[in-house]
Amino acid sequence: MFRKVLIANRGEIALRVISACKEMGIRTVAVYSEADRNSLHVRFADEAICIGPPRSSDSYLNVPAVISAAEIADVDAIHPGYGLLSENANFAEVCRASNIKFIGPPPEVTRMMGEKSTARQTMKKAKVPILPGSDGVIADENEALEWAKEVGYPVILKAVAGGGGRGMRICRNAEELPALYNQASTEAANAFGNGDMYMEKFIERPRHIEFQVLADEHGNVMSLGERECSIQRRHQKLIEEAPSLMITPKLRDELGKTIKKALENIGYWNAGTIEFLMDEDGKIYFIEMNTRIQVEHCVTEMVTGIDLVKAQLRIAAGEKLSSIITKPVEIRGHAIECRINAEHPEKFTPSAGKITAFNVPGGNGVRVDTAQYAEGVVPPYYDSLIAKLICHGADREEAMNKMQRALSQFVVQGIHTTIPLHEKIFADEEFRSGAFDTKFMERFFERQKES
Amino acid sequence: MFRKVLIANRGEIALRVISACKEMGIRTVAVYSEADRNSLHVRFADEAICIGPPRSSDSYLNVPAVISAAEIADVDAIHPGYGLLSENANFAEVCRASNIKFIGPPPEVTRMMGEKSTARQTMKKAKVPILPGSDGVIADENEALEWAKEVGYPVILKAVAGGGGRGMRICRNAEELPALYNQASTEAANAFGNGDMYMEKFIERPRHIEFQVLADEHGNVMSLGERECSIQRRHQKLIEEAPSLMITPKLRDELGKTIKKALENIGYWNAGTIEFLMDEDGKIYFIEMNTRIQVEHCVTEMVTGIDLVKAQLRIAAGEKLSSIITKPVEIRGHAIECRINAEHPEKFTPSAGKITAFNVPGGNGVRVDTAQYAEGVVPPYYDSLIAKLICHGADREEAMNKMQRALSQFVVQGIHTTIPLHEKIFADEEFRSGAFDTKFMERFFERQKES
Amino acid sequence: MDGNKLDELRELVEFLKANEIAEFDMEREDLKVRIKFAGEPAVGAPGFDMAQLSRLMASAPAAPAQLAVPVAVAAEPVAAAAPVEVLHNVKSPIVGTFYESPSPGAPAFVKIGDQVEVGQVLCIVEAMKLMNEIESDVAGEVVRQITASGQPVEYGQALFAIRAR
Amino acid sequence: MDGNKLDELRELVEFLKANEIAEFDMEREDLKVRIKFAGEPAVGAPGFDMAQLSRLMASAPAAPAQLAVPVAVAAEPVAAAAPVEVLHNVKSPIVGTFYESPSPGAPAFVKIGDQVEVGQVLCIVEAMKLMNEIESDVAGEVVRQITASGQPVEYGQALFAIRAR
Repeated sequence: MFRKVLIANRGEIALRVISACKEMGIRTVAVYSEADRNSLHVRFADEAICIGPPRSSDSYLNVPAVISAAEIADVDAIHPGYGLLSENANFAEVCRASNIKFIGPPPEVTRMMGEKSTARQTMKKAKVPILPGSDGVIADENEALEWAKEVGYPVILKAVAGGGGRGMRICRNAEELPALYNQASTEAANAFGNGDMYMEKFIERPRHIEFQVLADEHGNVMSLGERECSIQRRHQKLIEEAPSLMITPKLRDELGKTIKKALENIGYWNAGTIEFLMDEDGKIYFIEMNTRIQVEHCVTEMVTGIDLVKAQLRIAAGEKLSSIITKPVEIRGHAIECRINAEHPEKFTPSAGKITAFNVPGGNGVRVDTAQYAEGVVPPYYDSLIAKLICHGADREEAMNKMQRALSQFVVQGIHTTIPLHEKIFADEEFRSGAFDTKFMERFFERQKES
Repeated sequence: MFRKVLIANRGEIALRVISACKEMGIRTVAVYSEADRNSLHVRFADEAICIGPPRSSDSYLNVPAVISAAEIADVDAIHPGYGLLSENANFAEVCRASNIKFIGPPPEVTRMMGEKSTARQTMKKAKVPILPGSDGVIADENEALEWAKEVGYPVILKAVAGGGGRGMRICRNAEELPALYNQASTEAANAFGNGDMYMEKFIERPRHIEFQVLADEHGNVMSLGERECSIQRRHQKLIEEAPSLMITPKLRDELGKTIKKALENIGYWNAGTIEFLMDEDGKIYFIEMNTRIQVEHCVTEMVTGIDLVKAQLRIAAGEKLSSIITKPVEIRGHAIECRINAEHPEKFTPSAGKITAFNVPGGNGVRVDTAQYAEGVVPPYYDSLIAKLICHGADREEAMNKMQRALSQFVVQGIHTTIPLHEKIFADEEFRSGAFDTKFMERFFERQKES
Repeated sequence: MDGNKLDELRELVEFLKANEIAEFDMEREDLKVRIKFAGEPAVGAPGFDMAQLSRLMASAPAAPAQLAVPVAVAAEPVAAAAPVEVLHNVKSPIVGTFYESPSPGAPAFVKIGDQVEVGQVLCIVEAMKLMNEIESDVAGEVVRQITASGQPVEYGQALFAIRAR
Repeated sequence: MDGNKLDELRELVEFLKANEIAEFDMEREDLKVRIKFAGEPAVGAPGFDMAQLSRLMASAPAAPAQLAVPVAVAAEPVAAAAPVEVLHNVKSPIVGTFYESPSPGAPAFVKIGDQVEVGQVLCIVEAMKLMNEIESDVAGEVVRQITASGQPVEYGQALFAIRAR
């Protein structure tokens, strides 16, 4: 096992990794920006090194600074957490060149899965169902019509260089397609200097479902079941749960086997997540792969009893999956996670500042992952996640009731948080029914406005 | 199910019960003394009623005040927590007379099990192994010699009215017995005005092992396995764990069946605990029964996944065990609890006062039950328990490592706590080996002095 | 500055902070102090104060009186403000239900404006089917009945305000 | 001001900072103090301060100097105390290993007492096998070398103290 690990991250995930290391007897080195001098990840690591000024680009994203810190602290390995450098293949390569173990997949695989069309092709080859669409760029409106015929309406046209909804059009039939294609392409050319378009099947009311995997460095892959992450606002996940009400044991098993084969083929290792969309008929389509631990990994931990971060460390140290997970994976009960963000609960404006009161809920089946505390400060430079509140119950009903209880006991003063928003969502009939999709929040806000 | 429940307790257990009620949709009424006005159990209950001045005898132990509060708040039931009125059969009778459901066993049974010799006889009849000893008071030294012969040396002579070690003598052979008998009896007569003695087999190095049971009001009893509570200081439990390393699945099963039969015979209901001593040969002897939820109930919850407080409420509402626990009870992993007391970690002097900083550990497998918070006050009137830190791991080793990590992240400033003591215990080789007994703390303090 | 003085100062500053005072000047023979706080005072100062406070206000009318004392001291040198009248509250010694009269329909034990003596019965608090007569612990004029008849009362809850004589 | 007084003053200043006080005047027979803090008060005042502080002391010798400034200001009006000298610290702009000389055995870039110019190389910080020359950002006399050669340094860590001219 590693002697000493540097955690190239901040906030709750840095503390999460530090805690896992401590429990395994591994020394920890925190790195921090000047804005995070009083953070708990700095306080609870064995060593801490300031690597730069507050801006991420000058500190947490500064590869030479992180590597230098790793060298002067003489660590064996770096855990990148999520976000920041976690899916930066160049960083993983520099680690390798510096003889420091990067705790994550090999950079070649990260790079491959980071390329959307390569990832699609790879998964298609391994018989993972992918979202039907054009294989790459569409030459003109005629090709668009042909693709649409093959994919089946409705389809969505997207700009290759796109983002933020620009250069994007939903087409419901062949008549309207040519005009929409040209509009979108022109819009994209104006906005991004690139009018290239591609096409995907459009799902009106998709659910977001993702599978957690672990893979060792000896070619063994294991699926740990799925998470449902359909409660999103502007593509930001707000609430995640495991298991999904839409995945039967049979489907879980089948998809697990398919995923296993696919990842064995590409030589994947460490933790990863395969993201799918599910259409209204319960059919599931691959959309992308995340080659890191995810924010919402905790719900999988709660229902499987497997510590994913410890598994990451053991895999990176060369252990085999068979020694890490010794019993068949079982899904027990139901877990839900709320992301508590330092944001105004209605306007969603970020709310940095000093926390004046902080009471964390506890008790049976309640888990809180946070690096915040009373008198702590939320700096304005980073993402707004200040805590994850995870509740585990015998079933979804109990988990939801537990969440309501825990939210009512979670006190944060001095800044705004999304706690009041979560309280409203957990009182919402559609949410409680479990029959929702990624458009849930839009309808929820409408209902809130009306009432 | 109940509409509204009054919680006749304070501190973490009051909040524990309030949380369970909230999760079940039951309204809650807190009662509090003037010293607890700013407590979290007051803040998080739906209603709160001040029932008296700080001293327990004038407030929490004041039966008319509690019953009046229950009447003006119009509750269906009262949960007594542990300590205070929880094993007061008179209180349970007043509840019954006032048409308020007491959440605990019937007063007749509480009274019976509260009488040590009756409890012994009851258990003996049901074939539960009991600690060999005299059946009641010993007439004179000759009878003492006869009993000792039957019980087998070493024996311990105890004053019927005794306590605090006075009127207590360990006898190792027949020669020394008569003199020791007379000394002890005289000492007891002087100290308590009553020289009556009884005798028990003396176990040099016993382990304290207890079994958690649940029983419904329809005659069904279920054992939920054991807890090991050998880490005690002056008969105060400090650390509890589940399962015990000394109980094999076979023994657990056998004892469970015996206990089940015994409690069915006496018409027990609700939650209860059967306490045993285990001798050096692994033989187990009944010592007493606690007819309430216990401080350390959480470790059983962590390894069985069963919510004991919710089960109490459902039993009291008339539900059958078969609808509360639908699957066979399984012991999963290992859980340990540390009692965090507001006491000096070496001198054990109580440390009341204002908490100036309070950071509770979180993360995977860590549970904290507390009603304290930053800026909270520990009043000098009540017991010193301010938090329970419970860690659950795949095995004892992981649970211990997790506890060390969690203790290092548990920050309490402004008062003294037992956190530093626990940190030392968890670094102690004898504790870690699991081969200890109730004399552990004495040896531990010796070692500490030497080092 | 001796330790005692520093303690006094600490108490003063904490008091000022708790009361969200921005600037403070004081002059005495032996001491002259001027304090100005940085920025805006903290939202909901320490802990759960606002919630706590509202609960306190609701359940124990005694609390504000306690707060009033230091404020009065501070205000003293400022001007000859109208003195805040301090009334005596008769509090319930037990939890129960408050009744102003011995039986339904009967006249109340006392009414506003009545002069009462120490030991005179003011009302009844029923607890566990027992009627407990509550006596005045002060002699004076009944100024206000704080609790309505038939209402539940908790321990220490104010029942009557009396102008002591 | 004797050491005792200085300690008292330090305590006072820390206390005022912790309470986020911006200005403080006090006058007594024997003492007249006026304190005004520059900028906003320290973030995260109470909380884990002591632990934090000891960590800061260990890892970043720059911190105490920063604290020294308000004390110096406060002392000024009191008496003709010896002025506390404020030196300029040259800090490391990167994480790495500090070397006082260009190669092992070679003489140091600068020694105590040297006069240096802006842009003059003071030392090397090695990061990722690259030798980064660290230049002085002030002209003056080298008073103290804060970090020993071969020691790791973090971002912002003080390397040399220079008396600016």
